[in-house]
Amino acid sequence: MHRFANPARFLRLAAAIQPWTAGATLILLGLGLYFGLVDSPADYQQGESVRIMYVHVPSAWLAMAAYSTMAAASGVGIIWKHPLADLVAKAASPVGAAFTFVCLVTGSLWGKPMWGTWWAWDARLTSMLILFFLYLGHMALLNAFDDPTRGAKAAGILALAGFVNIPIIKFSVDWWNTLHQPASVSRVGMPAIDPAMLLPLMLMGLAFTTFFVTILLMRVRSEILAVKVRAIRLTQIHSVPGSATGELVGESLR
Amino acid sequence: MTEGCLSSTFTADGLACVRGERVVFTHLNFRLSSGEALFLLGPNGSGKSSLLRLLAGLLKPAAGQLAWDGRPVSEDREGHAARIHYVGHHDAIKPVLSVLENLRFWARLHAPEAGDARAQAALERFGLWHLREVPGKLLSAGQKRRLNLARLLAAEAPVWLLDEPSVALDRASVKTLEAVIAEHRAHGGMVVLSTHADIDLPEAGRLYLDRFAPKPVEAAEAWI
Amino acid sequence: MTEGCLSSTFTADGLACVRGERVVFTHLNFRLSSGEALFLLGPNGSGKSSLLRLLAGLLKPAAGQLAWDGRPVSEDREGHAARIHYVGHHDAIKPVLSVLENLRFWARLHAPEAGDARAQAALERFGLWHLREVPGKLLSAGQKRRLNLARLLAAEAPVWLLDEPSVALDRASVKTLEAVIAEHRAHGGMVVLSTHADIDLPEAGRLYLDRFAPKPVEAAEAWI
Amino acid sequence: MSRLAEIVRRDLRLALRQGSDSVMVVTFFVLTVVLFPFGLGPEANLLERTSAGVLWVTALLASMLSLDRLFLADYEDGSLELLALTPTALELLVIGKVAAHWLTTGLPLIVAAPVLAVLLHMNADGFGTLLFTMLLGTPTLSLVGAMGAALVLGARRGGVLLSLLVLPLYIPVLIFGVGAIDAAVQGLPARGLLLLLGGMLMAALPLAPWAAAAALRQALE
Amino acid sequence: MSRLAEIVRRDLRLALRQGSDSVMVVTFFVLTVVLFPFGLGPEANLLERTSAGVLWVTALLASMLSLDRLFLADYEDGSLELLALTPTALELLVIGKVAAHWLTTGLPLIVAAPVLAVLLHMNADGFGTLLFTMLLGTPTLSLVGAMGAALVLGARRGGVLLSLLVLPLYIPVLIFGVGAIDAAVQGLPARGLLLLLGGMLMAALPLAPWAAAAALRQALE
Amino acid sequence: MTSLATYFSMGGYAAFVWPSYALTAVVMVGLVVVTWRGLKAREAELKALQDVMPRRRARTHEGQGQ
Ligand code: HEM
Ligand SMILES: Nc1ncnc2c1ncn2[C@@H]1O[C@H](COP(=O)(O)OP(=O)(O)OP(=O)(O)O)[C@@H](O)[C@H]1O
Ligand SMILES: Nc1ncnc2c1ncn2[C@@H]1O[C@H](COP(=O)(O)OP(=O)(O)OP(=O)(O)O)[C@@H](O)[C@H]1O
Ligand SMILES: [Mg+2]
Ligand SMILES: [Mg+2]
Repeated sequence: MHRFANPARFLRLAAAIQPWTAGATLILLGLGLYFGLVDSPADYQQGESVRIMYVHVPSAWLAMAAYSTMAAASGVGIIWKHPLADLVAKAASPVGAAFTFVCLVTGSLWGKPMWGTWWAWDARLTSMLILFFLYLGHMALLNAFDDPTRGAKAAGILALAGFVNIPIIKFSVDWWNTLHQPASVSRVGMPAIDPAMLLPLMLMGLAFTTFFVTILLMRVRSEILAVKVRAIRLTQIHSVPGSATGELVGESLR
Repeated sequence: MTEGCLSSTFTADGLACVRGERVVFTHLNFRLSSGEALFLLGPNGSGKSSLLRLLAGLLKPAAGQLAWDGRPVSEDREGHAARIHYVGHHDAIKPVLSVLENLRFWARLHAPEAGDARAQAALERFGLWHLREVPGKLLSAGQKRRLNLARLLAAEAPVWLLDEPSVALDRASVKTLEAVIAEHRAHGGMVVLSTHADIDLPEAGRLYLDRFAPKPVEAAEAWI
Repeated sequence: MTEGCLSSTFTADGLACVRGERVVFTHLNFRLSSGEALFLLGPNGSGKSSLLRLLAGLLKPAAGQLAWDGRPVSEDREGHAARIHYVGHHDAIKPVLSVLENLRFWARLHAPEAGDARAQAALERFGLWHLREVPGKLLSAGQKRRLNLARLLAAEAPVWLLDEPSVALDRASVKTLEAVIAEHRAHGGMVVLSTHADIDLPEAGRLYLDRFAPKPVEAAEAWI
Repeated sequence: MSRLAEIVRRDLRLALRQGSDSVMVVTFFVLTVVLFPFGLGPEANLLERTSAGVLWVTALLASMLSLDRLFLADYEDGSLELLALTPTALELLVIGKVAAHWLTTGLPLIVAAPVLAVLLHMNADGFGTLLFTMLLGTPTLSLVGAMGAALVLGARRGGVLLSLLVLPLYIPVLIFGVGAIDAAVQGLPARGLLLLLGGMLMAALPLAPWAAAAALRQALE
Repeated sequence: MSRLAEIVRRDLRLALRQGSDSVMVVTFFVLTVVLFPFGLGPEANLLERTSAGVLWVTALLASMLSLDRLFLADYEDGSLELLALTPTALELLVIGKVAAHWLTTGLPLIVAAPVLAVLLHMNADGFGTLLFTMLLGTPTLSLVGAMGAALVLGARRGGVLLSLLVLPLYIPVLIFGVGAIDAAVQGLPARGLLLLLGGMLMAALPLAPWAAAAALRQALE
Repeated sequence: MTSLATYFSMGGYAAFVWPSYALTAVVMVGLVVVTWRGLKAREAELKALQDVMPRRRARTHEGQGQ
């Protein structure tokens, strides 16, 4: 039906890109870990605990980037009815949820020595927790329907509506006086951070991004195959043995 | 089928319907003009109800196009909704509202100025006027169905889409329904209805839905 | 009506039914023996569904008595329930269970030892075996009704109470239903069914419910 | 416009005649609030400090529980598809239904709130702000909840799934609502927080009906 | 007996397949408990003092929320009348459904409770008693709630608001449950209160199914 | 040796730093494994299904083979 969706081309493209992103991930991760854990100074205030930053901040970025990807894909799915877009959204949400979880836990682990508490009900922390719940809601909604296409549409609407949370996470530290660090890397103008710490942070950020792309491609491939499997299953189920319309005639799937 | 001069046309061109990731029918065409009627026939599960929902605009076609007087229906969804009366498997009757309140609500939504006179006439036609103050929950199956059909007369709409309308009706009521449909057609209305029972509509077209079932290749590739 | 020798009898004596504070019918008698069938006929609202629910034990009669082999049914409600298969307007199909799971549950509740073979045979008989793994939600109206009817064959019960069983069935399925009922009667079963459509049951009795409508005086005094 | 009025009128009539919803919600609200003194013990001091939070959390839950059914009855009895087929935009229908819902549940909640505040020994300085936050907050709850209710139509286990979707989105209303009351009780200016609540209502007013209507269209497929 | 097992098995299967009610109820439980710090403010001291009350009130609500639909789906799709027509006593059916319900919701609640207790800074001395009260209390909630759910079905036909009877019946469970935990935290003996909870369960075990079955028969007329 | 020990002690923050990295590693590896397994399972399933289809065709429509 949606011939223009052309998953065959996507599958080919994905197969071609994937080794490169996977390789890049490994190299970047190696470099990032080296600079982060070995060849970077301890913070004059926070001491060695600052090294948590090299996993905490990239996972926070990725959590938000994955949600943005999901929302964008959902928008494309709703407006242009491109079925691949729904699959991208579906593939992105567990990955995003996983990294939101990592951000929450590493933040907690950092908070204990720095603020003296595992958790505080501060705006950024809270909005991040809400992001986690939004991911969970998205996944639950996706799987709450018997008809997967229906689940994809409902979850898409939720993803778009929940997008208002992203700017709140991003700017909560500026809007409200909070415990959490204000932006020091991603703020306008020069980053207010030591270059020796900036380098591993950037390397890890890139590594997480390529990792995300790799996993996303794999998951979308997997979802496409799942759709094919379901389509064949359905024709088998609904073909009445013996009736003219029901026989499983035809070419194998491309 | 005859064709009038000032009449409207309702056409389907290469319609395909996907439900639950499965192709139900493809390449379906028809053309309906004012005063005409179309029977949807076919065994259980062949897609009659699905086609009616498609024609109503509740489902979106996976391929193909519906047009009214040549203009695609998708361009003006509300305008299309205003043209349509749909009677499905569900009765949409609120148990705590009386028969008259139930009907009047729908009549006013379709035509805010629709008088109570019209609702009364519709109820009388379907033999429900004496039950007008009975709450919906006390109706028998056939009485509910008749109340649902009374919507057809309570406000005007050129296209009637009826999904097995004679279910639960006694014979006298089936006769009434046939007469009501005949009048509607005489006034230039169109009717599409699915049925397994015998309903007598003179000169109605017949569409056998099982003939549009997809070939398995198409079916297996529904999506891709 | 013919009467067997070793057969059971199901009798109603002076039954009256009150629904929503209104008398629907009074002074209704019938007698049904093994192998016999009874059509309930009458216009909408005459009390066919109410009578079937009464026979099933879901409603209690306002007056009169039901008896099985002469023993009042009210004395042994569970024993009576075990004798009965009831097919009403609702399909009782769980959307998330597959066709087979849906059927098997009812079969086992009626007869815990009922084998899967029986469920399979029932589904095959009603042309649903190939759909056995489809969730209930995705069935069309007629497929649901067929699944509901398959319960009749999945476990044994001497009395079948069918409320408009042919609704939504295509013609082939109506034929199957007729054959299934004939076999049931041949094995000594009883059938009571209401219908507005044509169902072909040889030598079935007919009960016109409108004849038992209360006279207006009685109706006015129903309650007091 | 007259169509909108017609929908509101019907929903009000249904709600009143079914006797249940609005009375149920207020009763739930009252009972749950009354549960807290049982749960927390009767110390006036503790109750006072928790009063704003308890009132708002309970209002949130009451609103959510009653929203669960907002579209469900119409969906199940086939009214929803007929509503979608009237010559009215589905967005308008959603607004009508939300309005009726708020009139039958939000409004009684607001009326009941000050009484319960007294019960919880809330500082009288907070009463005005309490009313104001509820007036601004409960419509937002109804709007956001309507979106959630539309999304879960046809899902397995709608009710609880709804809470998972909607509660996270309710949290900001809760935070600002309680914050404003606490500020007022402590004699601080609550204006900024009230403005934020108002802003959220303004944002939800166009967004939620749009999302709900889109979800309803999906549900009818 | 095998029929009872069959009913439990079906209801478990339905619950799990429908996107697992249990997960949802636990999510509701967690989310609502998480709401309280937003409402009450993050002070550890305040949270600790309110923790037992908050946990029990929330458990009550979670149980009520999920029970609401216990018979409704079966009633609306016609399964309930067929169940009443099987050669099984309706009381047995009720017991089967309550058992399945408790397994899918009460049990997960009990598992989640200690985790949330940590989040609310509850004193570790109270943990054992918390678990124990929940173990004794949640089945009572399920039983009483089942009665309420059955009454609601019948109530649609006239009698209004019978369901409100249920919440007052929940209150003793709440009081004794919280009381026992508070006693344990303060190092006082909680045994008497636990016995009272047990007694209530013993009373509900035969009474609630009987009442529920009677209400269901009414609903089917 | 001591230098390695001081390194791993992370200036006293070992109990916070290493779990952070460990969790991140576990999550990343877990994602890879789950995704990879899923992909392989679906590939296998699809292949199995497609193997069935042409055979059926060969039986019903001889001569129109692959
Ligand atoms: C559970 C607790 C925490 C959560 C949920 C959390 C969340 C976040 C998020 C979402 C970001 C990304 C912001 C952006 O890119 O704009 C971030 C960045 C950051 N976090 Fe945390 N955080 C937590 C605890 C901490 C702690 C305890 C510290 C250190 C004392 C910390 C230090 C930082 C730093 C330095 C950044 C980078 C800021 C920037 O350059 O933009 N975080 N955190
Ligand atoms: N639940 C109910 N409560 C009260 N009265 C009812 C109820 N259901 C039906 N009635 C009333 O009882 C009468 C008989 O209804 P019943 O459903 O038995 O009729 P029926 O013969 O089956 O009609 P149909 O052919 O339309 O199915 C009707 O007048 C109806 O208004
Ligand atoms: N909500 C749904 N989601 C997915 N698939 C569905 C849905 N409803 C029906 N189907 C499937 O679509 C096909 C067509 O169903 P439809 O209801 O249009 O058939 P029908 O011709 O009306 O049959 P009947 O005569 O039994 O009413 C059926 O195979 C059915 O399994
Ligand atoms: Mg149909
Ligand atoms: Mg009937």
